[in-house]
Amino acid sequence: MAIDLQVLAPEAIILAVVLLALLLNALGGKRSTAAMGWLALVGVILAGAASLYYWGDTAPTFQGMVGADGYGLFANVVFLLAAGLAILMGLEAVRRFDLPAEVFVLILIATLGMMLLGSAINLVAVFLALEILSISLYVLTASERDEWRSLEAGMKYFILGGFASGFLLFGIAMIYGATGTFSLAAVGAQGASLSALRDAPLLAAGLIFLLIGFAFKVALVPFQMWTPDVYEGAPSLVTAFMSAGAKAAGFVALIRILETAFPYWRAEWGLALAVIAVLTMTWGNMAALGQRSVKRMLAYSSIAHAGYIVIGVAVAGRAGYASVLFYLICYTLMNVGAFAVILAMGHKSAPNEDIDDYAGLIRRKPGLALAMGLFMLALAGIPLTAGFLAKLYVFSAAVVEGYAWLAAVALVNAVISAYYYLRVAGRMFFGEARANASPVHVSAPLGVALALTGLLTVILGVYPAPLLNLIQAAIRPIVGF
Amino acid sequence: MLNYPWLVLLFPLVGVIINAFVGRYLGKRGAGILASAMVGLSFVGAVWMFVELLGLEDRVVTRPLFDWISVGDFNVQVKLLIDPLSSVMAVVVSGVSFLIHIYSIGYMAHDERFVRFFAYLNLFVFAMLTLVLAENLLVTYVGWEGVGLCSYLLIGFWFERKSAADAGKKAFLVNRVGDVGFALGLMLMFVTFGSLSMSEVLESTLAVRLMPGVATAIALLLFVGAVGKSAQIPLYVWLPDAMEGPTPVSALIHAATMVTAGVYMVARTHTLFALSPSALTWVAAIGGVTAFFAATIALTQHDLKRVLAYSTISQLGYMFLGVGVGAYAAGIFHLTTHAFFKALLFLGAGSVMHALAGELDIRKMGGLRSKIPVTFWIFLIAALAIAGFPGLAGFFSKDEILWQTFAGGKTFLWALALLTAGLTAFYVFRLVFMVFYGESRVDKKVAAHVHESPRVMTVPMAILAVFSVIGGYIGVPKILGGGNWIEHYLDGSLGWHAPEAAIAETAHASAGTEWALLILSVIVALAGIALAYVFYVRRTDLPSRVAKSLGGLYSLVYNKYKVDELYMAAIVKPLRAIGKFFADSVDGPVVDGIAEGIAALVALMGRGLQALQTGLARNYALGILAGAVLLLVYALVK
Amino acid sequence: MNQMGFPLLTLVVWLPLLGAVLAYAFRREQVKAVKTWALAVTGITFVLAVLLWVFFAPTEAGYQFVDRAAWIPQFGLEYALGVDGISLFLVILAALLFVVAVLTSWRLVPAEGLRGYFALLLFMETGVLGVFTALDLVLFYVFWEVMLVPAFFLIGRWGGAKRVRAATKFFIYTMAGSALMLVAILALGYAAYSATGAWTFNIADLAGMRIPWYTQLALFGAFALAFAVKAPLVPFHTWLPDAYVEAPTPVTILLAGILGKMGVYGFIRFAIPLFRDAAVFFAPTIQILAVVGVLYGSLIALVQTDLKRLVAYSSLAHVSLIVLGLFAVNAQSMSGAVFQSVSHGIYIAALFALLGALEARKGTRDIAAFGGVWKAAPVMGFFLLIAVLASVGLPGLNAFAGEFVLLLGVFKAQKVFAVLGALGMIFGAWYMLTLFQRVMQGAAKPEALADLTGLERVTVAPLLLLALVFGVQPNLLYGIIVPAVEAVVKAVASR
Amino acid sequence: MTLSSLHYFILSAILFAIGGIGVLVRRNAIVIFMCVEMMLNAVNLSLIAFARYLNGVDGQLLVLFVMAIAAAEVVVGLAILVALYRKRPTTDVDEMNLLKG
Amino acid sequence: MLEIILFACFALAAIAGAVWVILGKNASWSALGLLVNFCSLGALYIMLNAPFVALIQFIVYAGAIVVMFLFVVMLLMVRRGEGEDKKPFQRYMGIALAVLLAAGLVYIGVSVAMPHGSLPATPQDNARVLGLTLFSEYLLPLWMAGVLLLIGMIAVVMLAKRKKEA
Repeated sequence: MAIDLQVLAPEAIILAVVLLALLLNALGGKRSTAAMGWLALVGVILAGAASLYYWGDTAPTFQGMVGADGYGLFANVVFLLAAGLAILMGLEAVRRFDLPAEVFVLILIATLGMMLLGSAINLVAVFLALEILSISLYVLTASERDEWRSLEAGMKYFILGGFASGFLLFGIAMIYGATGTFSLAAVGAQGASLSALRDAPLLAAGLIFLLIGFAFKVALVPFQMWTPDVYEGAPSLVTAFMSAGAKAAGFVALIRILETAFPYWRAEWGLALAVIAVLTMTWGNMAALGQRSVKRMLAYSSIAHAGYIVIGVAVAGRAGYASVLFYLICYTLMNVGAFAVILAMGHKSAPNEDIDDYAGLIRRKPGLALAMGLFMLALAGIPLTAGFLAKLYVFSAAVVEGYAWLAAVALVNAVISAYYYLRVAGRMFFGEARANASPVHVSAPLGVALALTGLLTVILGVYPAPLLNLIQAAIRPIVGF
Repeated sequence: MLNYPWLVLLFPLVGVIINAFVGRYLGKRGAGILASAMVGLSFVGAVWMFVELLGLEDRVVTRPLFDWISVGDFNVQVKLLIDPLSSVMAVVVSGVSFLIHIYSIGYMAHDERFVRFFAYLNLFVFAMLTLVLAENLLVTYVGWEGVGLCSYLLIGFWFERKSAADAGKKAFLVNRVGDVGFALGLMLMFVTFGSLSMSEVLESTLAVRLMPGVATAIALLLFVGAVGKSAQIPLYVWLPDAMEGPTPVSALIHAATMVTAGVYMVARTHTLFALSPSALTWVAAIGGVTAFFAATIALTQHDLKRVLAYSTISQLGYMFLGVGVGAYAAGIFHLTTHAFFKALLFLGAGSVMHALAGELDIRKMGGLRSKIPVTFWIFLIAALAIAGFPGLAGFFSKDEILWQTFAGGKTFLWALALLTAGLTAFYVFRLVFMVFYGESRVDKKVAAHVHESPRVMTVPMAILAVFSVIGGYIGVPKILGGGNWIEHYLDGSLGWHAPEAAIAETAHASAGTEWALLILSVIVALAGIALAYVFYVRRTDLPSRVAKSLGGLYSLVYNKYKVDELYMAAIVKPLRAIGKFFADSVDGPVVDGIAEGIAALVALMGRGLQALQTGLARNYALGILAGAVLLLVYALVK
Repeated sequence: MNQMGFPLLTLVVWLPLLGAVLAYAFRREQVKAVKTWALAVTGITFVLAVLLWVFFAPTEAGYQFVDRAAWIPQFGLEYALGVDGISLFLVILAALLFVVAVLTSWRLVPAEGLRGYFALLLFMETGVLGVFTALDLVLFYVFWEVMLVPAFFLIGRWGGAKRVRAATKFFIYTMAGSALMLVAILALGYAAYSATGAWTFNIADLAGMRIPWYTQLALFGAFALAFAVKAPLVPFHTWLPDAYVEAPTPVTILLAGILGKMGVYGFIRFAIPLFRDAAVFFAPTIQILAVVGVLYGSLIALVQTDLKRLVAYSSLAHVSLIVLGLFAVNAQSMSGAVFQSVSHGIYIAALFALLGALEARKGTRDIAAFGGVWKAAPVMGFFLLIAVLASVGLPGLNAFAGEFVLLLGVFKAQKVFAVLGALGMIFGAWYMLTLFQRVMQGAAKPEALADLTGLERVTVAPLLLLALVFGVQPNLLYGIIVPAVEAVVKAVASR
Repeated sequence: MTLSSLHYFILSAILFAIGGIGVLVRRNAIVIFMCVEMMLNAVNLSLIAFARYLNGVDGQLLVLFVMAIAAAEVVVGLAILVALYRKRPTTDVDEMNLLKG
Repeated sequence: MLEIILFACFALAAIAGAVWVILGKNASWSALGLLVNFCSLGALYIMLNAPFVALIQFIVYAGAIVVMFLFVVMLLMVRRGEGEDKKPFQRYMGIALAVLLAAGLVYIGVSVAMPHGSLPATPQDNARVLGLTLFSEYLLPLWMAGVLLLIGMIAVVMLAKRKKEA
């Protein structure tokens, strides 16, 4: 069996940078932090370039474990976007929040896990990639190691993540037991004649347990309960990264697994996911209504968005999957942008996450307030932002595939969500700043990140046609030409 | 002039514009003269048209001005119609207006909003002439509401006084009720005939046989408008209050011109009314009953102008009685004479007020005959005219109506009208005697300054007095040797469709009967005057004794049958209460409550979900386990 | 390309947004310059909008000045703008009212945040103009929703005491109303896709489509809800008093003058022609709501003690009447409704501008605080009088030409509704004259209020003049409105 | 009766459930870690049984990887625990409930 | 038959060990239960012709991991029991759901034809076959496992090191 390392070029670049950075850290000590950040950023850019470079019509695979098809490579870009933004934001923030330099390394490793997860075509690789991603996220969550809440969040994430991994692994085991293989394609071929779930209960149970693992990762009800606590406790930098990247990786892999290994049960998992979608967005939105902490509110909002995105998976089909990819990009931009603002507001031991800390921000930091306003509107799905077209695409997919009711429920949810997003915007623009409000510093890299996300949020909201072309090409390996 | 009839409209409009925008630069005299001149020009034009029309064979002239509204099959053209009816009206309106304008220069001389007053008056003339000359009923409606507006503005001219502002609003609203009826009538008319043009409707009514119900409905809806504008039962309540306005306004708008618009409108659309005998009966009945009803109230009031106001309502009732029995010409005849003598009465009252520093209570007058002799004589002439003293204007016109009513077989209404004639003579001479005869009951302070009005006021009055005397001779009935010229002239407008019944009755009634009735009405009038003399000059203690002996009935009449109170309690207050109820108990708590309730419910559910978020990892794990079990069950059953 | 060979309409729609962006080219301190800039932008936009009228071919049916370009071809979304007889005057009215709003803002808005204020105002103008010109349903929805954003910020930042609550309520309520509309739009596009194999949201393509009965009912319901909230119709109106009252006067002018018309426009442009069977089926229901709105709004207006609240409820009644006319579906009722939409926009703007001037002088909206103002401020009294008279439908002013024709059309179709609607004319006179009396008439309060300033006169006078001109020459509008409306009526009749 | 993968699977399911119960009812973080490990081990049993009765070796390989993962996981978990313990000397996960609501 | 008896013994031992873990009064007791559980499973692996995996099980799990647990228990000196559980609902619901889950899985197990191939496995080759497959087909997962261990390392370094300032 020939070893085609080219297939893993982006991953290899990341790994190389990881090792370099570790070396740098070992040699340079504390002073090397910034250098590590820049190095990581370079690595991310290189890996992105490599992903695009290898994007072609051929889809070579590595030992039947990962496949470098357009789908995976496109997904790489999404993950790298999240990682790159997070690193950019981190360049200065690690100092302000006194985060260890290893954060950059761990972000890279997590990204590596995401990339492998997005490309994995074998359940063993899926499991390992997921664990790489998960474990590095546990550590990242706990990385503000002199803050109790960061550690608490890490601990909770760890326990529940382990619990959920158990299910995922059991699911893989059952699939293996039912089919004798870990290869997604082989599972798909074996089950091709199946119709109802109860025709092959073992395989079905395997699918279900597998779903639980992914539902946990992307925060779907009722596997989402860790999300608010972990997102709130984790350093904002990390939250931004994992809310966007990990969610994207989970969805990308989920689509590939469902579509490659279980296409014959599309209606069955579709219905289950549709119900889950309704529960998820409703839960997320309703619970977000009462939040005072902007960060925690965004955590709930990320649950709600997972609910919207999963609609695209549930309705399946070309439009459904394409809409998920588009949504993930848009969500990455607007969500990371929003967390960038939260990051800018905070200080060591003064996170300034309460909504009242944002009061009158327009007078203190107009640019920051405008950016946050934009992200809030985008998250609420207001037109001329990426958030609107993302929703539009998902909902139109739902309508096309006969799930109009789902779109209707989702839109009612979008209205609920508008309330809490607007509340933040309202407080920033209409409120009076506290007398003792701590100063806000927007560092240059953070500013770049904000400008980038903001601009892209608007551009994608106005003229997404080129990106949509890319996406439609990217899903071809999954749904056929 | 017939080729440029719009000039008649233009002059007052120019007056409005000039006075509204640059009037304050003209000074009082200038503004007054300008306004009067404009109306004077208008009057000249009207007379000119009238004369020209006389010389024509076909006395119906229409002059289109411009297309107003065209929507699908609904086309309204602004077009002027000059025919005998409108030409007479135009002359009367512009003529009386002209005189009153001049009178106002004196009367309003000391008012700070002098210019505005004349702008309003000009606007009124414009609107009234529009109403009169319009060929299309929707344009009539424009004038109709326009005069209503001016009435509103002029009643509330002294808007600092709450009573004046209230009265203006009341006038507008009560008229609005009628106007909506009018508007609905127009809509039904359009749906029925496909047009609102007089000439087209006229043709249709002559050609088409309608379902009687439709004709009745249209006629009654239009009549609702007339009832509002012409202050008939049940919509008369605004007119007495309208006396809050300056007296020239009362004279012009609330006596001579605007309030007669209803009569004019019924006459204008008489072909339609003629299609529905039941509608006509309603008109006659309401007219007759109103005439009597208002006259009874006039007997008891102490406010000089209010007595005159009720008198106006009563006289308008006569006019409706006339048109209601199909005697359209008689109605218009009475309208004309009434314009003269009622305007004169009001101007006289104004002159009295002028002399007494605005005093209106006749109990605080008396003995003014010598102090303001010109006013006295003029007032007396007007009183005689309205009372139906033989030879004066009111005598001929009122008698024509009485006769036609009798001839039309409406004996009960005739009797009522005859009785009313007596009451009229009584209450009008009650005024004459209480104001000008007997002891002076005038306040000492005021008495010192009593003076005759300036010439600018007395001359117009004198002119009107002349017309009050001779105005009747345009309609002297045949039995008195006259040709009843006006009836023949108006035939050009009103002769289209005289109800067969009325014509038949008239033909059958003998000249003897007519004479008898004539004499009877003269006797009644004279008896009324005599009784008033007894009550208010000879035995001044009688009125209070009679009042006491009548007890409750008197106080009921004195309180105007408490109709205002009734409307207040039955309509205004309940509607406001409903509004209050809607505003306080429905809109906020219920309608908004449901919307807010949904929001609150969502928030509550959110708090419930937050409570599930306990912060304990093992609770969360339980959630995962529960989800796993549920999904597993799903896998087993699906 | 259109008859101009020049994307005039695109320019009209986007010029304000450009102006909004460029407003930040001024420095914070250049207060006067920013104001002038806003005035210039809205003014030019208005002039360009009037040019649309000048070059409009009244005899030609269908949309004119159409600008089309592919937007998101993957979804079949088009950038397509155009006007017809129905939308032309709404566009011009909108452009006019934004000029009025800028002028009204002149003194009202504090120097702080001025650029933001005018930028938002101009942004909103683009949204509003887009709503009236978009021919692609999704594009329409985009404008429809995006317009809420500047409105939200304008109310929330520059409004009265309870402004944040009012702004949020306005935003959420309207958004909730239109949420389902987006699903309906998508479903409609999909229906077209299933039928023809190509995605399209262009209303011209969608209008002729046959849609199954139950689908129609659902889709119409979704559209109607959005428009019923916006217009608003009872019982979806409760955001209105709060928003109208709390918003700063210029925004109230826009809310009442033009935003409500978006709901009306939505009915006649989308809900009725796209779902004709459903529209006919639902017409009685909506008409009953409208009639209830007329009477309910009037009765509530009767007992209000707050200047703006009173007029807000009057607006509810008036707009309900317009909707009543729309759903009688004949040439008169619908033309009257469109005409009345424009004329209501004119006089309600004047009314709110004057009430705003009163409020600014007295610092309160409580009617009881006023009285006898006419004495000290004759011009203000005169202006308010005309505005009030226009509002009560006095012939010769514009509302009459709309209301009478509208009611005539309703009368043709359902006499009872017309009679009930006409009752609104009585109530209308009642509460408006009560307002006028209690503010302008009666004994003057000790402190005399200043009369209108020159700027205020210049702001309001053109509106009143227009009210008069359109009252005397309504055919200026009807000549263009009627052919477009008749096309709709014919389409519904031929369903 | 001969053994088949069924018996091992049942045992595996039971052990998995017991491990799950442990996570749900115990509050000592270390014990919870142990229970998570037990769950993974339970699955391992299934994997090996399936591999045996499918006559394959993939299952065994996955088990090897799981062991590696478990080791890494435990290390990370214990590291977090130690760091937490430094802030507040407790291993009771119920006391880690600052973040909630 | 012997196989069955052995299976039963080890299965019971494994379950007993598992129950011991969750009933153990404190962490050190539980660690011993865990050891029993792990060893029983290792024994079962041998029965399943997976001696190499069994070996690793004994060395890595029973050896390294349990020792590490004990080490941390000692390090943190957690002697204290947990005391009464204040959340009975959590406990009973948890047990009920877990039982349901197990029951569902068992039901699934008995209702399908589970793999029962009887080909003689080749324990002699076990390690060789594993090794060959590991370094060919499973090369990437192997690398990934390496990355995982790297994470563990970084985590310990990062979390455990005391801050210089502190």
